[in-house]
Amino acid sequence: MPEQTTNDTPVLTLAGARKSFGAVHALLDGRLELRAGEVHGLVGENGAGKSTLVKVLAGVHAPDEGVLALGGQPTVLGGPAGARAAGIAVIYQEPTLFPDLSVTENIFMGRQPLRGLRRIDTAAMRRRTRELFAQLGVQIDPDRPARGLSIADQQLVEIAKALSFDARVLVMDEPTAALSGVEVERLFAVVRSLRESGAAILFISHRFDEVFALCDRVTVMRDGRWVSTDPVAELTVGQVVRRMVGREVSQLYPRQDTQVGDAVLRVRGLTRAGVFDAVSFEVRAGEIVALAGLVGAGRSEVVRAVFGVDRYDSGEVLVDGQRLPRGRLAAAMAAGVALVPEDRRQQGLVMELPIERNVTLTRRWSLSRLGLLGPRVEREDAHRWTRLLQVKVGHLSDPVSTLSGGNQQKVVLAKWLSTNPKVLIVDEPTRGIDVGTKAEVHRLMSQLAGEGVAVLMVSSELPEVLGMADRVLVMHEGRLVEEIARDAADEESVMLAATGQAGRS
Amino acid sequence: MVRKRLGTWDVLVVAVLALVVVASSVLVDGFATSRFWGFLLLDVIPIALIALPMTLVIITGEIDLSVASVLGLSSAVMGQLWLSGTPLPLILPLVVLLGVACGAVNGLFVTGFGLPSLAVTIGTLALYRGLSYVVLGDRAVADFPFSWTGTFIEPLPGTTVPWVALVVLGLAVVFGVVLHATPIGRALFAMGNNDQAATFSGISVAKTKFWLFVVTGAVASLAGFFWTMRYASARADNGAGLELAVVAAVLLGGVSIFGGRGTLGGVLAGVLLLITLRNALQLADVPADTLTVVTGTLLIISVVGPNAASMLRDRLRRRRPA
Amino acid sequence: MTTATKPAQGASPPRARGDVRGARRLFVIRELGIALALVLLVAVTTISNSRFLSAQSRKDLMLGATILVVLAVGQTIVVITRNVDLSVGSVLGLSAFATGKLFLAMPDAPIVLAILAGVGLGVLCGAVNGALIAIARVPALVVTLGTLYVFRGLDYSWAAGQQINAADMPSGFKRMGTAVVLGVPVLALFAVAVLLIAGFYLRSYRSGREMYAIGSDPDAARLSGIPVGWRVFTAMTVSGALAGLAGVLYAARFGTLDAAAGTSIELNVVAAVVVGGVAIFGGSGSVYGAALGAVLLSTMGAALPVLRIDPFWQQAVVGSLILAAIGLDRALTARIARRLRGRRARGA
Amino acid sequence: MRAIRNGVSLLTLSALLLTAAACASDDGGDTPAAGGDASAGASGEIKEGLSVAFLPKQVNNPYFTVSDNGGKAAVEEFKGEYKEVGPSEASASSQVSYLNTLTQQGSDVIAVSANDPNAICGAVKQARQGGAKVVTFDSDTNKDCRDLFVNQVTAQGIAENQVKLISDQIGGAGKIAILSATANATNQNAWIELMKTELKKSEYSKIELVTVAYGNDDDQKSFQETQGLLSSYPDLKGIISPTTVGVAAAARYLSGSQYKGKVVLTGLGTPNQMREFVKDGTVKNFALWNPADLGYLAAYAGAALASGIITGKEGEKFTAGKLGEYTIGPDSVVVLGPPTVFDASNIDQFDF
Repeated sequence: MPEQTTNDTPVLTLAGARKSFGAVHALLDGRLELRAGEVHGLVGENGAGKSTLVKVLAGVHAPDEGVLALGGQPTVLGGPAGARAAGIAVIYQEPTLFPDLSVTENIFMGRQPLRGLRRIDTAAMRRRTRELFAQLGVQIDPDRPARGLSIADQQLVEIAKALSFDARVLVMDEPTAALSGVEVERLFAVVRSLRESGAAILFISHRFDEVFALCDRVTVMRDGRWVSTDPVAELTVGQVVRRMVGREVSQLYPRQDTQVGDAVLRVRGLTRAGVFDAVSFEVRAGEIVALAGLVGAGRSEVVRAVFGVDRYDSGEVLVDGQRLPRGRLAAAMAAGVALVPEDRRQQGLVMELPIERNVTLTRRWSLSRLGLLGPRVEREDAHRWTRLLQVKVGHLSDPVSTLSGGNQQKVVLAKWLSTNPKVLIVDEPTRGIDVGTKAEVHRLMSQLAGEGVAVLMVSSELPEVLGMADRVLVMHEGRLVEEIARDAADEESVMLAATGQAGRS
Repeated sequence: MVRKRLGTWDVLVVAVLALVVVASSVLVDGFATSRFWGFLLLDVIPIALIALPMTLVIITGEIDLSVASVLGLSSAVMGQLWLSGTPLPLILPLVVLLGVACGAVNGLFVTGFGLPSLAVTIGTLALYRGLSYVVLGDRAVADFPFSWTGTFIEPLPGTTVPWVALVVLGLAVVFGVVLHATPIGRALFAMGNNDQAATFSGISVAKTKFWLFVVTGAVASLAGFFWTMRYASARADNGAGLELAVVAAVLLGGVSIFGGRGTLGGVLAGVLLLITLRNALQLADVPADTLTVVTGTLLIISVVGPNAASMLRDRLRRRRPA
Repeated sequence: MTTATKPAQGASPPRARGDVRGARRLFVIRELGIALALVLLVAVTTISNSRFLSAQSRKDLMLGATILVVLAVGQTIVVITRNVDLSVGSVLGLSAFATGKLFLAMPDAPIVLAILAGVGLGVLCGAVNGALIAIARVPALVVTLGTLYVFRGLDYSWAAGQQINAADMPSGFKRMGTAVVLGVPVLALFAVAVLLIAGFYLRSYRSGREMYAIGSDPDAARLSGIPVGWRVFTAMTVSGALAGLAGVLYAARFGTLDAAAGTSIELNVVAAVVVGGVAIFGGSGSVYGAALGAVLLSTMGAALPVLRIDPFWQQAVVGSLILAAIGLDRALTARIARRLRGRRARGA
Repeated sequence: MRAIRNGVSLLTLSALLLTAAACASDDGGDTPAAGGDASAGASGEIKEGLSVAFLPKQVNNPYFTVSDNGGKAAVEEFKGEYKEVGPSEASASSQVSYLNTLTQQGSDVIAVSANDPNAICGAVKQARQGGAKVVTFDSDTNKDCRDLFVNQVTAQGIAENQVKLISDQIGGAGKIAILSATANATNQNAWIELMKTELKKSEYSKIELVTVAYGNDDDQKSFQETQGLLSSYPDLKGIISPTTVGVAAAARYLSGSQYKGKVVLTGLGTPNQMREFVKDGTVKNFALWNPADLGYLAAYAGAALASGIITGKEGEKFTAGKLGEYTIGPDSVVVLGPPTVFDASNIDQFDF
């Protein structure tokens, strides 16, 4: 236990942190000051550098420049083990547990209590796990494998891990993203009691209500740089949003009015056991429909099923009145459906392949002549589309991984827009890209809708949902619970529906 | 740009091959003769043949270790069919069908049940070799007519180049075109780098991989037919251990064991390098033990080399101010 | 943070512990399954020929399994870390021949020295593998495929056609190959000791548990500060050491040595490990399962001639066993995952 | 870029292949066999400087190491150049590769022990076309491929010898088994067939051959097969193992088991491998030709062919150094002589 710190002695400070990956500058000026007994909020748009900053604190990345000080002493962590030894615990967005090992082992990996002959004291380990879980007020069997735990339970295991080595600093990277209301409350109770015991907690979240409810101070980041740090009492949501975005929100969502045509995409009673249940909706030509809800509500799963990536148990998907065969992606593509997936790096692009190959990957057959596909055809086609979407590229033969996040997303869009789709499904279209590109992507979507394309957009960013959509469909725990027209949609109505409280208030 | 090209592994392999050829011509007696190359090409044929589909399989991030066992099983079944009086023109399609079946079993286990191809094909490596012993036991069937067996080692008129080598070269061109200049090839590279992204781009990953295993099985059985004809002897142990040579040659040719990277030209150069070096050393009376060590070392270099090269390149790039 | 944290409100609903137990039981069933298959095999063979379980034959069965068990234990440690060691057969050959050479040079050398020399040679070979994998970041499959050639080639050129005969070995050493303590051959005791030590280590030591963690999720292992490279290096070295030990045991058992000892035994070793329920992509499985797999395979090898089944079937059966084992593991994992997940959709 | 690179690779390859094809006309390095055209039948001297290559089934096999060394001794006597090459695994395909190499090197004499009677035939013929004289030893190819076969012993001689040895020890009655090498080993099968014929004779009528097991000339496999034989046939009286690997493995198994001294073992083995078991009473006697003499004779036979002293016809005679004069039998076969029987009384006189 460190000496009873006053609120003026920072437990951890980071100044002038800088980190680049090749041409990508993930962090240009990271600053942070954490005090004992405070919950410190960190907000910023995706791509603002929060995750990189977290990894610097976790010892995963060594900063190219900048100083990290613990209790006033400049420190070099030298790896994850060093960070842990320094009393820093990190809970990632996606918890990093070992699926094959028991919960107890996950908590104590590398630090198991020992008995004679340096043996692991299994009984003590299990006892301590029970104590930790009791402290946290959760009931998880210490002997069960981590495989199959819900995200919420995995996070609790991670917190138990942090407790087990008396962490002075606890970093939580979007811990509530996938939690239900009850789970969020439970987590907050745990966080507050940790604060009372003198820990410094860095809390990263996209939900302003949570940040304002829980945090003592808030740091805002934008484009890899520190913007401000203020006590929460002196801030309003509007101020924070403006600092994050760096400009007025309305500019970001250039929505033009369009002629809405007939329903192009119809989804009826789509069900997949345990994932989503009886989802029905339609999207008309020239319309942008947003699919909102919390992470884990089943939105991405629904659009993946519509596109034919995943199978579904019952229900049907119709495009222009024609029923799509279940789980046949090629048929969906042939019918004019396109999906810009959620995870750009894993699903949207083949990172190691050249830009030109990525752009033309969806049309390799239509571009081929007599079954042959020459590099010149690809190059010319890729050139046309990257210019059309204003992708900033050096050489088209460079791997797509050399591009910045925003330009990568444009390549994904090019890849799918080039198929000339009737139905464009975009899943988190602006996640992790810079503000300028974000506006471009939005303009592009508006333009497409204007040309009569039916656009279905999955988004977790409320301003984006409210700014872009003609209609908002809200999902909660696998069900479509609410459809809100543009005029009636505001933050409150969407959030209430998304947290399953629509109709109750 | 130029440096980038020179730094590529497959170009390097071609260069090393050229170096070996030149050096051996000067240093090794009997190397620069047409007869040496005739013999060499006969040795190259089965390995090159199997290496063609193997390249595609490894590029998609899978592996097929059962190829040599399929070769052996094909040979054993040929022998049994011949004993039972089946004419050779009928045996050939039957044997290819057998290879298709073997490949389909591999493909089914890998794509249908989602099992790792390494484990599956280690299993079928034992299974197919075991079955070939069950079929033919320890016997050898050797009374194939000379009109057939002689034909398969026949050189092109006026040369010592066996005509079968030209067939293999033709097949290599076909495989090379498929891999590097068709939509299918694009799909193979995409799924080898990231099969999820490939799926999201409308590529049927499982189906493609299944058929790739089938093709590999069929080609391995063709190699089995050639092997049996060349040595005029159908035996259950034919080609035992050949899978190691094929994998070694493919990796030596610059194909990444993790998938997604490689060229067919590089692989052909890898096969030629491996066999040329082996035969040249043999001609120079280097003992078999040393040849074994050389093969193993080449294999290790073929994976350590590109890795070290890329590490070095990364370091250089980092040192240069961005 | 030593102060007690207050219990938070909103406790999660009570868990159905039965499900978890069931999941664990399925894994135990996996090892029991092999044991059952083994019992069945022995029973059928004994019914067909009662001498299969005579004292002599029991001894032979144990001796027959010894070397495979030792190698399978080493291989298990490697496979658990999501790697593989295909060079074990060559290391065994090298070490067996070295043992013979040692006794030729020093007929009075104590047995302990021979064992140390064999293990030391194995450690050296394993360290070469480990260094290439951990430092050069090259896949174990390819590296050990390469060293399979290299070590065997070195063995051949060292032996140069020489054969070491039983007559050249000191009688004390040969006695170790046939001696029996309480009905159990001394060599088999080595295997049992290796098995128990490895099982104990993997279960009760931090570094042992970290091997599982590495195989379960290498990236997560790195994030949680486990020295992944060092552990993998250690695993490869241990596998090499055990292959070296197996070489010495081989020399003691067979007496006649040439450079070809242990050729292509690696296939049987990998088969034993996979049949024994060790996941080929790491993270789960136990040395006990792998040892059972090894005993099953070697007993089958001995039973087939007794059952007068054409020995040509043996390899085909091994292949089918591998396929059946990985298929079964897949089905079991899927079933457990369904069980554990089943609750989440309903609850929470 | 990639396309260009592929183009470069393919071009280079094509160039290499073309080089190979173009070389067709200038067949350099193809030295005519010294004395290959010498008139046949002349009972002259063996030429000096003949290049003699031994190609065993497998290098690193102790048996072949001994016989090849016998060949080496002979080659040194007639002042030729000796070399031994061969694969480290006993496969026909690698032997073909080595035969090809020897053909290119212009060897005068190739002494080969065939892994497969047919598979290497083509390569042997090519070697002969290239001017080499090819002598097979230990294991023959088809008789129309090679010039001469140096047989260690007649199959009949082996069969009679082995059956007699076992019969004497088991008292002429009881069950016996054979532990052979591989089932397609030509010589093994010939001997086993003749042993079966021999056993039909009236004096052996009480002996029953129950089975033939195959140890694949692999020590461990032979060991296990012996174990299997004794478990399967509780009343087995004796085992014949006409292969050096098999008999040593079987002896080692017996010496460490309860069957020692109860089950009789004989076969073909080398004195060095069997010495221990003869001395501890596991084995009373066994037989073998002298492998060194076999290599020695093969070398002389090859040299005689290359020097034009013989052509391989039945009835021709030649002198093989210290072994004396040999006459070629039917099918161009030369027989080394009757096998030697080793027992406790004479075993220490031999070292191989």
